Amino acid sequence: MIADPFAWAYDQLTALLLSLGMTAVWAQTVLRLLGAAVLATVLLVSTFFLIWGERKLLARLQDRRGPNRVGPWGVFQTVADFVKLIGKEIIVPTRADKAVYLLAPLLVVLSVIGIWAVVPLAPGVVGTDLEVGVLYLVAIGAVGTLGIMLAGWSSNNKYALIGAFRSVAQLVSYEVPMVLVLLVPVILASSMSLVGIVDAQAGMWFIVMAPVAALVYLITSIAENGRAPFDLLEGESEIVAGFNIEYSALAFGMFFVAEFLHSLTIGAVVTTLFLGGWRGPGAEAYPLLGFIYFLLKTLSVWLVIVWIRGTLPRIRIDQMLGFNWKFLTPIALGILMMTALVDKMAVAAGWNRTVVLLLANAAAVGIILASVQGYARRQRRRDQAQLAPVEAAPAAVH
Amino acid sequence: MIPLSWYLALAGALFCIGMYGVLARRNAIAILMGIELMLNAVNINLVAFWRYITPTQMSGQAFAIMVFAVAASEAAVGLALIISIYRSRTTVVAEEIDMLKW
Amino acid sequence: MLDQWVFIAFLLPVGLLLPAAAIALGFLLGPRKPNALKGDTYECGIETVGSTWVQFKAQYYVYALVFVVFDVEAVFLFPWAAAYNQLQLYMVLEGILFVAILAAGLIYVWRKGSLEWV
Amino acid sequence: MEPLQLIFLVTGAVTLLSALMVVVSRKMVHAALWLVMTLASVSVLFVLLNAPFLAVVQVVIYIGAIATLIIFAVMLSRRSMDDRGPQTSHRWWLAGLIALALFAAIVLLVVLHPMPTAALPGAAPTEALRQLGLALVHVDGFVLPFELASVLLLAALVGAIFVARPPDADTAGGEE
Repeated sequence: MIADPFAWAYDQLTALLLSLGMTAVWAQTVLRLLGAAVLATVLLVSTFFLIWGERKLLARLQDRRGPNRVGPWGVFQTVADFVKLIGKEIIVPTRADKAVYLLAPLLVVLSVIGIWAVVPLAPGVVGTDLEVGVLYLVAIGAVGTLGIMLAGWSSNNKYALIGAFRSVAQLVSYEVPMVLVLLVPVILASSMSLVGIVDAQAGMWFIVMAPVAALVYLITSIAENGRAPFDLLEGESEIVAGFNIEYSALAFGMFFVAEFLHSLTIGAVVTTLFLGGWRGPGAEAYPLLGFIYFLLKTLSVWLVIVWIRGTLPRIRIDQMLGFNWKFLTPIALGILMMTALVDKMAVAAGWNRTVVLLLANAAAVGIILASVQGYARRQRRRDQAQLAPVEAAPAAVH
Repeated sequence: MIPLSWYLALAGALFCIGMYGVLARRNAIAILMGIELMLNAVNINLVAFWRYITPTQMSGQAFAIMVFAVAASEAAVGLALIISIYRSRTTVVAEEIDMLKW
Repeated sequence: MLDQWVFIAFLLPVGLLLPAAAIALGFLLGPRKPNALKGDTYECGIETVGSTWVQFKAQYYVYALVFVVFDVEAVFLFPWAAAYNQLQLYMVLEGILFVAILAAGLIYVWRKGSLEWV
Repeated sequence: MEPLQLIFLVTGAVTLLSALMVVVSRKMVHAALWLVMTLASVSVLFVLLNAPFLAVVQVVIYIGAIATLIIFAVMLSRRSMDDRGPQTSHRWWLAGLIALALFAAIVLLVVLHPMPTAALPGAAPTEALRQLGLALVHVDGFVLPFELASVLLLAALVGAIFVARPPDADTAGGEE
């Protein structure tokens, strides 16, 4: 029971339902409904602590104390914020498209919660082992893009619409390298099911076999989440919060919840695809241990995401688009072709896949760095050629 | 089980609704949406026939994928044309776009 | 086979209902005193001038176009990748050719200058 | 009635009702949203038909890409068609008549032809996905259409970019 509390709870509940006179099929269906409700609720409630944790971490990165009044170490700060938000008025602008305006935050939350349906939490514990799981992740992400677009459009506000346009340009652009590098773990595992991908990492985590793909995936996910340094779709100082400017109280709170839960969700997906999911010593024998491994890995990735947020400044829109189309997309295309070719040749020649792929990735990193260096050198030369006449003149007085 | 005829009737109805949209709407973007409905009806048919007649061969699914490709290209080029016409004529009403050259 | 979709069929409505319940709670418990000024479009304290439908750069649209084509092509590669361990070398090369055609598209758009933010 | 049939009927009803809303909605963004609803329920139909790959592809391509593009175009061209004025051409009744006649013909055809009432057993979904992947690149399969699709999309990209490129200096002075 201690080793495998999930199976134990499942058996107990099934027995209970069967004793109530249900057929086996109905008992299973009821348990699935229960599981879905519990999963969604736990996720939403966990946001309280995620937001607190993120604020605390950011504060430490900025040499502040962060929330420290409500409860020990300010743990219940977000609960207090939630209570405050309940007491606020949900303003629906007169000229807004009311139905669409209220639908948009729901879609955004749905797109985050929906991802967890296919993420394996522990050995044998998964919402559903979908054979097209990886594409399901992409599909459910599209719903979130739609929600943000509708929020911006239905508010009938210029800032909101500019934010929506920026978000479409960004979310849609970064989806291209994301989908391309998602193909890499699928190739390595020869499976699109997330359970299959975790199983294929029994020998070696995919981050060792495809470090570049893992990094590109992490970067594009942060951009899809619209977080610093990619938070220009809600740049407070430029377009006063962007697509969600007209939202107030709990309607705004839903966007907030979705954004913060999304960063944990990215951690879970990266863990599943590249860090071996729940795998770790002794995880197969003790599913609870597997769940703890999964949680630790997920929180580590989440920590990195928060760290990046606390470190990097916001980038400009031209930099954001250029970085995606002229840097990440070519890398994703190259890495995809390289992985497909090298892996097949390594298997055919009977070499060690891990070593060969790692070496190929190292070579790819070398090529990328060399081309970036060359680009920077050319750019510097061009800048100097333009600056030369200016430097001859006396320096401007500030 | 669901009889094949149900799927076919549904796809037929969807096709006809899409066709009505194409024939009756004035807005060029709405006409495009009607075309997307018709393509979807075709896809339902393809997949339904695949499932009921030849589930061991992949032709039904492969053709459905080709329809997806065609639908995407059609939307990309069609909407680009509409945007381009809108930029020079400030209209998206199909009836008003009646000159071959402007 | 349909079995595996049951959980998703449950989770998605729950994922819609929970935030809907939260917003409904906000409507129930929060104050409700609408007035003309409050319902007006927010614009940093000044009055809104003109329609919301100011002209937007068609540049945004170009990115959406490129995205559609790339997204569709990438999705087609998924069944190929899922069958990877059963593929022979020439089949892998066909997939790579597919990606190469995609890369040619990217190079075209790049050269054309459509990726520049103007 | 079996539960599966019930699910089919509900999905079918949602599909047709939202499709109807697509062609009668006055507001273009609402029409686009109803289109999203139709596309989503068609993907449920694909799940019922045991084609999970097509179901998710339907969502990724249609809702993620095409519907986004359509909503985008609606937003960009919004000023000209302020959703006022007639949305249908003056001979909309003729269009309706043609559509109804075609539907009657299809129903007649479906009723007259003997149809299988139960699906044949297919491969397990994971196997079916593998088979599809193999068929797409196998010489005896669909390798030519597969590569052609790529070329078609490339052509569409080149054409669309050419058409949609913001007018440069050569056309800037031409308007108004």
